[in-house]
Amino acid sequence: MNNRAESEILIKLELPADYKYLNILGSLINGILERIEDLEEPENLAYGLQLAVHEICTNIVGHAYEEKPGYRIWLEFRLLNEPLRILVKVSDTGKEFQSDIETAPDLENAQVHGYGLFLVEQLTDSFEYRRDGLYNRWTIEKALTISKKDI
Amino acid sequence: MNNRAESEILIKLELPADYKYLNILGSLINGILERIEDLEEPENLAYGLQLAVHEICTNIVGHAYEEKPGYRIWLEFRLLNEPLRILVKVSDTGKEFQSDIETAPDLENAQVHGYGLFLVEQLTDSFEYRRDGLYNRWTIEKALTISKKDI
Amino acid sequence: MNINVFDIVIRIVTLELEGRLDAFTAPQLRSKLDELQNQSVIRYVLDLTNLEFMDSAGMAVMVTLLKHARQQEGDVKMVLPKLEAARRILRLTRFDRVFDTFETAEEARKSFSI
Amino acid sequence: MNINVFDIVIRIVTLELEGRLDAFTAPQLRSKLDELQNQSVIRYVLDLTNLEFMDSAGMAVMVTLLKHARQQEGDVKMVLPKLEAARRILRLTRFDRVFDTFETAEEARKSFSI
Ligand SMILES: Nc1ncnc2c1ncn2[C@@H]1O[C@H](COP(=O)(O)OP(=O)(O)O)[C@@H](O)[C@H]1O
Ligand SMILES: Nc1ncnc2c1ncn2[C@@H]1O[C@H](COP(=O)(O)OP(=O)(O)O)[C@@H](O)[C@H]1O
Repeated sequence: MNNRAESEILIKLELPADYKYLNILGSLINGILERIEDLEEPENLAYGLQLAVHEICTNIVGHAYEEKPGYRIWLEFRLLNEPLRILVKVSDTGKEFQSDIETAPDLENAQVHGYGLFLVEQLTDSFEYRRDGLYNRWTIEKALTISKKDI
Repeated sequence: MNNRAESEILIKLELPADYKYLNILGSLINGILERIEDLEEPENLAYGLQLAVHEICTNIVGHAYEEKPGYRIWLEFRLLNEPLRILVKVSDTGKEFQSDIETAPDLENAQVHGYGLFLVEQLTDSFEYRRDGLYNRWTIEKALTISKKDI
Repeated sequence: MNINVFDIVIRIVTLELEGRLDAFTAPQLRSKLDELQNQSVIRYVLDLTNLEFMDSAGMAVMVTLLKHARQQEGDVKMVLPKLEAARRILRLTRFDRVFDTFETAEEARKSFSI
Repeated sequence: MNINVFDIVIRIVTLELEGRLDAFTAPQLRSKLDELQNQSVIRYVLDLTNLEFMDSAGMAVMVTLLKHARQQEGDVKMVLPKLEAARRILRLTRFDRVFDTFETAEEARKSFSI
């Protein structure tokens, strides 16, 4: 099978900003990655990507929308070539993120908060936030490495 | 847990009209149904709903878009109350469906084609097609029965 | 002295299908079957034990094979999936009557008459 | 004659967590733990063997419990998940150093000193 995304593959998902339905992200990401053959460490990759997207979304529900009901989250998943990678954009219309907040947790002393953005950074190859009018835009990118064994 | 969808729960998905990525439907549907507690026969329900939506989408790829690349499918999943049920709308911009086509397969004599729409009908509680401007709209509904044991 | 030897070779090909058999993967199965039909194979066991999902495109490939095999006095025996939800679909479409069905590949193979 | 009896009861509570521990399910765990803390339990085994997914909200509940337990001379021992991908996250966040970790609940329980 040829793993080059034929052109650019784009999948969009829109869901309620509610912790209850964030499990759908994991299902969807697994579904997308399933169709890429010979992925290196597919389990770690799927789990890590799932967790990164999930952390961005729980922050949106909890911080940007302050757990108020009725709000939405928009996601775009893109498979891109050269090198093969997945790009995920997450948008919301909640409070603006203050990027000067100290986000690195003190790993030597376990703490209750602050692991979310740290995990996103650790689990992705690039990670960006930008305010765009009424929208917050979070973008992450992760390489999809194909194992060499079959080549 | 209370299974009443708090208000109306709406999840939207947009994906390439390509057989390759239709597995995502199954993942998404499993993800949605996972969060409904005490479903009666959850496996049969998830499988049947997955198959019904999948058949509508393979028909769109194969018949409405005639397997041409670059087209899109739009899906809306709604959890509704009284009675608890899931409603799925599938839209495309392909060829109009000629609803006078004989779709019931002759079950006594196995045949190669014609099982798709038959399965959709069998696996859902209601099933509708309508042309809407440039769009084809397919709508199915399926009751989500909660098992009585915990009540 | 005359010795006449009649050599009868009965070839039964078993295909174990795992994962998804759908509009995307059905062409892979179809081309595998084309290959076997070119080798004049007419006796098949389709082992669906570990099949997780099957759609009408997958069913179409199975029926096409069945018709072809029976035309040539062969047959296709089906080993039912473990997954009850998938069995239910085979009942709905009466595939469980159109095909001879079995619980194991061994039983399916033994059912071929010689 | 005087007989003095000192009765020492050590209670170790094991919680097996299965499925997802995330922002949606973490409150369920938190309220279970509140209940136990109200009963003055200070020794816990968190058995993550069959945990499928854990996010930072789940971790927050575990750290809160750890701090609370250690303040009262208790402790929380962790049984590592089977899933390697989940273990990797525990290493990334150094949770595998902050908590005493074990491969089985039995080992975790035995590690409590009396
Ligand atoms: N989407 C967001 N909108 C607004 N503020 C955010 C958002 N995400 C994170 N933050 C801020 O950054 C801080 C660190 O986030 P994070 O690392 O996820 O840890 P936690 O959510 O546990 O506090 C949060 O406490 C919050 O103040
Ligand atoms: N989305 C669609 N657009 C146009 N025609 C369709 C569509 N879906 C089904 N059809 C028509 O209805 C017929 C029956 O469909 P179906 O029961 O799925 O069987 P099959 O696809 O195997 O022929 C198709 O052969 C096709 O002519």
